[in-house]
Amino acid sequence: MQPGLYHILFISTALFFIGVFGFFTRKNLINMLMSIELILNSVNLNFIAFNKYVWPGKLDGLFFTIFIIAIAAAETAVAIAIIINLYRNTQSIDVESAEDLKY
Amino acid sequence: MPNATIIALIPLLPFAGFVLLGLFGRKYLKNYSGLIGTALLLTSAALAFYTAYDYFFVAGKVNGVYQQLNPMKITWLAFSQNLSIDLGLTIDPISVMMLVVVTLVSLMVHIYSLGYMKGEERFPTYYAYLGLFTFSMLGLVLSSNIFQIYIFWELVGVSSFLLIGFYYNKPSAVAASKKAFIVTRFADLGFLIGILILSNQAGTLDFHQMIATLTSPESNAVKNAAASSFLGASALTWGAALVFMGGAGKSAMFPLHIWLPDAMEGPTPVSALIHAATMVVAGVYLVARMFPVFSITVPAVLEIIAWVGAISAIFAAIIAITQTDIKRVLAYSTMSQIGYMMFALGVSGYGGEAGLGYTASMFHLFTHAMFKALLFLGAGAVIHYVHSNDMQDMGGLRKKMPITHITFLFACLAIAGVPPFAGFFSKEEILLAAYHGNTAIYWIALITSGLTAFYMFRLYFSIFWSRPYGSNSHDHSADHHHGEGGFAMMLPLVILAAGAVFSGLIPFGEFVSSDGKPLESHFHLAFSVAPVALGIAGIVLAWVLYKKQNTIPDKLAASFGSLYKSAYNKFYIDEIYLFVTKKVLFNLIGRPAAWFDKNIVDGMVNLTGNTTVFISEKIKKFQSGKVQLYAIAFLAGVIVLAVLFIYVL
Amino acid sequence: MNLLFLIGAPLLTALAVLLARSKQQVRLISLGGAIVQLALSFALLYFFRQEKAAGNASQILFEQNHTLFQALNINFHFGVDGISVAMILLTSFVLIAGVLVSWNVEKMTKEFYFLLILLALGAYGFFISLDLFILFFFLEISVIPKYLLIGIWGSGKKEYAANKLALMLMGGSALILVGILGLYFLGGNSFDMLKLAKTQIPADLQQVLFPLLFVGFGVFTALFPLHTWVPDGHSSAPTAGSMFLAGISMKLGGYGALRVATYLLPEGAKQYADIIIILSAIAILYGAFATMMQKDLKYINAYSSVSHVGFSLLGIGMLTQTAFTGALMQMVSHGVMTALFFAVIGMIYDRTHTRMVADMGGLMKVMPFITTVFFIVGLCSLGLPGLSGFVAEMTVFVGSWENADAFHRIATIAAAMSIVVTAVYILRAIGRTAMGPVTNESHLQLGDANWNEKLAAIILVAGILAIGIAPGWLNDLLQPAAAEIMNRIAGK
Amino acid sequence: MNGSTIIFYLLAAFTLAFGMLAVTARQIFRSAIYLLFTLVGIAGIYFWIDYEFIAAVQIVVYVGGIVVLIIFSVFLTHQAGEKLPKQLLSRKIFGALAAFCGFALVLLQVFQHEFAVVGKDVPSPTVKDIGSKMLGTDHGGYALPFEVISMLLLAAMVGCIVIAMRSRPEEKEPANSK
Amino acid sequence: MNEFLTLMKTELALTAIIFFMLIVKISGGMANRKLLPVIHILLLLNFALGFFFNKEGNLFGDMFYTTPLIALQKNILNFGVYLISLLFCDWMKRTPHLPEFVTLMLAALLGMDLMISSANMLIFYLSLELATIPVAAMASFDLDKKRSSEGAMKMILSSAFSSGVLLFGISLLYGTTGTVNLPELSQALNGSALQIMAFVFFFAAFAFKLSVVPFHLWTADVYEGSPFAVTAFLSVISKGAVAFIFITMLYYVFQPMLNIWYMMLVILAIITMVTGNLFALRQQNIKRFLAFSSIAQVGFILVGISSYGTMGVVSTTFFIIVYIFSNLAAFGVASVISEKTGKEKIDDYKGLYQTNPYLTWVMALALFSLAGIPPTAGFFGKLFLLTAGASQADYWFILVAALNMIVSLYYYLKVVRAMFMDKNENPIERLHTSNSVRLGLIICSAGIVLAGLMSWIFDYIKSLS
Repeated sequence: MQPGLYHILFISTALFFIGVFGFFTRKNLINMLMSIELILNSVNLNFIAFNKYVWPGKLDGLFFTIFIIAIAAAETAVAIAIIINLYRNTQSIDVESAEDLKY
Repeated sequence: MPNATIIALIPLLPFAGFVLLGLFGRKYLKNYSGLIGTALLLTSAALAFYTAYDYFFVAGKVNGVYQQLNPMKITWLAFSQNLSIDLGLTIDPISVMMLVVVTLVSLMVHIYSLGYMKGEERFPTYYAYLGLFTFSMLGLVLSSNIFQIYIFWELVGVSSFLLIGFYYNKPSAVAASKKAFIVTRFADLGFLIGILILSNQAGTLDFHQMIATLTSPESNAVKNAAASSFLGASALTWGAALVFMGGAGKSAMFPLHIWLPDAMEGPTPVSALIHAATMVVAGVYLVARMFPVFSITVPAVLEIIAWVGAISAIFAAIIAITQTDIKRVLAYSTMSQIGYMMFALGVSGYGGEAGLGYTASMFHLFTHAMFKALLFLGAGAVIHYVHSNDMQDMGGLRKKMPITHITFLFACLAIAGVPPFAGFFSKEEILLAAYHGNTAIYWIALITSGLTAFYMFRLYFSIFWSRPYGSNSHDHSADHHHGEGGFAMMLPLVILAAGAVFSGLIPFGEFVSSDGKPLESHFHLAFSVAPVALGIAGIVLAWVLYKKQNTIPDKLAASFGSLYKSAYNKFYIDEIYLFVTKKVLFNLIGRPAAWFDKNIVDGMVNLTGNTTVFISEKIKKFQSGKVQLYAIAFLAGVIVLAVLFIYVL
Repeated sequence: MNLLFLIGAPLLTALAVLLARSKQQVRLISLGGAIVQLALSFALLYFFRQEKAAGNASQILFEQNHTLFQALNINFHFGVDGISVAMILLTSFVLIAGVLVSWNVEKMTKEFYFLLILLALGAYGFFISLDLFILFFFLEISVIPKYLLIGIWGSGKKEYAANKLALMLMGGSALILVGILGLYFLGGNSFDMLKLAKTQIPADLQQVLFPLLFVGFGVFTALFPLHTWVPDGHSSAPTAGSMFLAGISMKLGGYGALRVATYLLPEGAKQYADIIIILSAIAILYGAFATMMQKDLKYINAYSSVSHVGFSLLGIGMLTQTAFTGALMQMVSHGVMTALFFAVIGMIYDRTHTRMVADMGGLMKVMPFITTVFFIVGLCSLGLPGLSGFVAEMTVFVGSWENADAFHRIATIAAAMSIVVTAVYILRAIGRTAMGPVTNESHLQLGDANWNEKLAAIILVAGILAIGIAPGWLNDLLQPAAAEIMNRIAGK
Repeated sequence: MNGSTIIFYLLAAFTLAFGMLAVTARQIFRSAIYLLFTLVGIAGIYFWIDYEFIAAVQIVVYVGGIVVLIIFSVFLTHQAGEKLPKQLLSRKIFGALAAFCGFALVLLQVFQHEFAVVGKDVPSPTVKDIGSKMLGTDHGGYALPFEVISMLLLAAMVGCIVIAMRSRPEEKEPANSK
Repeated sequence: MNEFLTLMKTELALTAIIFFMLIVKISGGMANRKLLPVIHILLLLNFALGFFFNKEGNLFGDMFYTTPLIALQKNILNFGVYLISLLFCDWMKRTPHLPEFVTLMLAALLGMDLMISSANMLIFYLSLELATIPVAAMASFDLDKKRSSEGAMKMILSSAFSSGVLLFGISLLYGTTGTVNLPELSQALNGSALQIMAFVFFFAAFAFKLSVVPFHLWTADVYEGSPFAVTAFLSVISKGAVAFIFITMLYYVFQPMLNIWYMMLVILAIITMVTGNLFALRQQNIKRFLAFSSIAQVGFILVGISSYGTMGVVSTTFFIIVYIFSNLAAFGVASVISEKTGKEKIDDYKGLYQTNPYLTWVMALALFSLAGIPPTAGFFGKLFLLTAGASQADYWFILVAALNMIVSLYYYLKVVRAMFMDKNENPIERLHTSNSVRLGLIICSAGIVLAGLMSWIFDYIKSLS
């Protein structure tokens, strides 16, 4: 069978939940950021696949992807800045080192 | 038509006294308060006498029948078109008679108290209360509306409460006043419900119309009277019985009598006024006021009235024999005498000869007021002298207090039914009525009359004879600087003694009868033999036993054993009441109610609060501070919502 | 008469109090304001009667309508009928007495008077509102002042009591709110009571809304078993606070239960009348018995309030015109009476520093004026003729008796039994405190009432007597309004 | 099964496998490298469906930018070579469970849905198309998003500068450096 | 006047201020003390500008859409930011990066303005991120406080996760409808199962931003960790903006799914109110307390939104105004105290009335308003929300909401009690407040007292929608 939309959707969904799983289980903040990247990439894949296979006439999906990539960069940058600052304060980038605020 | 203003002034003058003395007495009128009160009452009494004269001899009789007149009526509170509480004045034979009795006795007490209560710190207050009581009693007597009578009924109750508790720093007086109020209040509850039933049946609260409706065979209420509505009795029967319950409470009928002996804690003149002559006969008056209804529509209730009266009469007489507190003896005797009046009404029929009991009852009410007030005032003089209520502390006082002695003797003779004193005539009529009405009651009455003579003379001998005064260590000879009492105290004794002696000669049936038509009283000589003989026998027995100090009474008492003991303890009725109030009301209802409120109702509210806090504490773990768990919750929320809305809803 | 004066006067007084410099100024301004309000309410009575005498037959007088939220159809719609006039009179009486009684409050005087006057403001507004939203607004306005009054100036378990009171009242208003919103949508997007009174709301919806409204207002007026804020709240509050709580706040509930719930939802009222009767009969007896066991004077009066206010609810549940009148009379009567009761208790407490019955005795010797007033109010409470309580209770009884079936009769008799129990606890309380020998020697040193206390007591006693001796004027005020409500229930 | 299909499956397996490794590797540096591979794999898929422009952006921005950023930060936080501490087993199980439930649900829904697949013969957008659309202000133009993202990047930059370039904390707060 | 200039006036003005700030920074900076008044004036001007040239129109080929109502909503946010700049100027004076802070704050505001005006999923998404990422940076502005960094970290990670979910939802929507243009999207929705799921994903992101339970968990931690100004900004401005666009999305875009989102709102509103209240009950830290209370408030907003119709829009908008006044007043007072004494616990507030009566009254007013007690505006706000909600005739739902007001009253009263009634040996000393803070508090108090009674505000909103 010729791989098509559903195959790609499978990949993207799987990637999405791999990212989610990573986000849930990694202890390292930077690792969690990576998981976020996976999630965003899966979304990108979705958009591109839909654009390609279902709505090829317009470029909406494509542009969405481009902008998501840009935002991912900005988000990651800020997140890393915050994490580094946190690291300066706690000397750790373990997510469990930042659990003072609770209940 | 008698002048409404004059009649209205009769109760209003004492009321003015109450307001005046109540507001300003303590500060400004301290020394004059007695005189002011007395003067007002004197005016009031004069007006009452004038009214009586006017009614009986000038204006009251139309075509040989005494009319019921309503010279004034003010709508006080209108519930609906027909149903309203009106304040009105009713003038008919019994109300006029009562006017005279009340103002007369009250006047006597006012005068007497000038001496008796002299030096009392709360002298103005005392007179204010007297004024309030007199006002209420007169208002009660004049009522034209059943709710009006209830209003004054309650006012009488409260003034009685105030006067019994006049010596408020004596715990026993406080307790007695509370008891009097609460017991009569309980009876009034019945009265109130009775009023509601009757007014509902009659569609009016006005006595005149109510009686007219409830006695007219056409009215629905009467037609339904045969049909039972509740516990086998008709609504009307229940209503009438409950109204009587109110009367029984005020008139200290068995078993609602328990407050009366205790009420003797009040100043003695008060006892004379309220607990002998006026207030306690309110129940009798109430029954008499509604007599047509009882007699024509609900004879079953009348039967109850007769039996309650008879039982009270003999019951009280038996207890009276054993009491040593002179005021208590008098109290029980009052109860016994009111029992007489009550059963006289109970055995009476309506109209004509059959209405003899009615007339007799009113007659006895009249004469009894005289001699019983006299007895109390006399007793008051004695107490004033010896500073004690107990017979043990008295004896041999005839020399020290001659006027008191003589008047007291007259009164005793009158109550014992010795001719030609007042009591003889009225009692004779009652016995005659009972004889015709109900034989069993007649025999009870006869025995009671013997007992009455016995205990009254036991009292008399114990106080005035028995032993020379001063032979007992209890006597306080040193205190007797004030002698027998001043003119103020002696004058009423004399006046009342005159009443006790002569009032029996009034042809009462001429004026007061069940249907307004004059009733001729027949004197049956043969018939009076038995009661008079029994009376004499009682006196002689008392003479034997108590003239001289001896041990026979104690021995007798011992031989009667438990009977004596239970009579001495008033047949433990008080204890039963105590049990009901303390154990049942307080412990079985009040305490659980308070507990329930504190623990269950309040508890529910607190539980709600505590549960909220508890849950809040339990779920705090969700806010774990772990950002990954937050994300899991997030995803779980998404999944649950998605599943919910795709598959479930 | 312009009804806005009734809101304006307390508002201005409250603001003036805030601006006052010294405690004495605060007191004088408050007193002045209270006098003005009293005068206004008398003027209202006068004009109302005159208008009625002139033959103005409309149900609501002095109506005025100012748009507030046009979008939601919310208006400052004011107007009074006899009930409102009576309640306004009551409020002004209690206010002036409250101001006088609190003369010696030293702690945060300004705030105290401010809150007190705010309470009155809420009450006035509530009683003249014809718009349910505004009515609710004024009802709610008084919750927080009550909370603060109890919490700051109270005694005993004040924080617990204040919380309980605020939360339970809030719960009540939550129910009311839902009911009002229901009415709003069913009545064609209108909060206007007059308009709603002309709308036919389907019976099944009335059945849903009525309990919400009635129970909601019932919380305010101590409907069994939602009365539990009453004892704690009343007994912890400062004197004037208790006076207001029992004297006016509870009346807000009664007024609402009748004027809003019953009047606007007659079918619902019929549906639930039996339950109301049962609950109120329980409240009457149960309150009375619970009172019997209390040892603290304030608790005694608080529980007895539960019992007395039960008569109001009973009257409402009986659904007859006379019973309605009686219920309303009971509200007015109880308002004056209980305010006086609390005032007296406050006076005693100020002197003896105890409210425990057992710690007192023979006070009559020490403070004759106060105990005399205590007597009067006690007698009023147990329904002595000539005092207001009697008139109200009797009217309720007579009205109740118009229902001819056994259920109503038994309920009435059960309620009537409370008059005996009332006598028991009132006489016990009076007997123990005022009568008997002086048990505590130090009490002999105490003085009688001050001028302000005397004045307060006299004003309230005058109120009691005015109703008790000549109830006709009150009856004339209330009866036509009750008739109007009855007409709607009867479907005329 | 033709070549393109095989390539696709290879790409898919490559991407998913490295994705899995990226989120499970015990060493953070390796993890970053695996992420890199995954991203490259995705770029490959873009190539495979003829979206070269996106593929290029993917490589440039992700591989060249973000992953480098991440690796920098790994070095900055001195964690490169160390093994990461183990996560709690329960967390792993729950995380896996939640993720799997979500995965199953989404997959089920996606596969149940009939997308109106048009086919592959539509020409892929050219860079010229993209460029002209990107700055177009009329209907279908993306000028505004372009402005917005520039603003966003500016803000992010300012934020990063402030946060990351703060003055030495050591002399101020020795308490926190435990 | 050029349409571009008038329709986007707020956005342009904000951009101008942002650039002005950057220029100030780059050119060597100004002392905070001097800069702050300038900022105040600029923001006030911006606010004033919001009143003019309001009309309906599209820009950028349907990507940007505005109406007078939207302009008003933007201006409400402008006003809120102005108030924040007043109320928290003590902290701002202290911060070493004032121009940057203002830049970030205004960038976020710009994002919100664009978000409200967006007519396209892409622009919506971008502006949402623009409204979020700078705030995360701002949350970390207490640079050497660990809590601040921790909060910022939680915020950025959570929001990244949530935008991942959001994007996944959007991608599916795009896949099923082929468009990201909102009006077209609305036309193309057909309610298939996949669309419902996509909608849930999409909805979750909103719920996250609005702190709807169970998507709220980040809220309290971030609020507690962040500087007061940021907490206030998050809790008031961002929430308001999201609520506005949320309404637009639900009412106009997802209108075909009315039944679904109505039920969803009902369920979530109840859970949110209950949970928010239960958590707020036991909080000691004032910020955290206000965080949970604001979660409960969101529950009420959802009640209002659940009524599909004008009432929903109007009452929510009105409530946001009231909420800005009330919540900012509360945060303002708390911040004054925290700034001067470092105390943030409710227990520390005991006896506050003895020393600081005015602050106490402002705080009490704010809390009463939040609790919905008359005569404060909160009463009206809340009541209108419930009125709106009741229009669907689900009375039990309204009843649950109304009963929740009791619980919330309980904990608001807890603070009131601490301030007014509890005794304290050493209460917070008498505090001096600067003029700007005072002005801010006065504006807030006046707003709290008057906003409800000035009915024209409400009628005006109604006339716009």
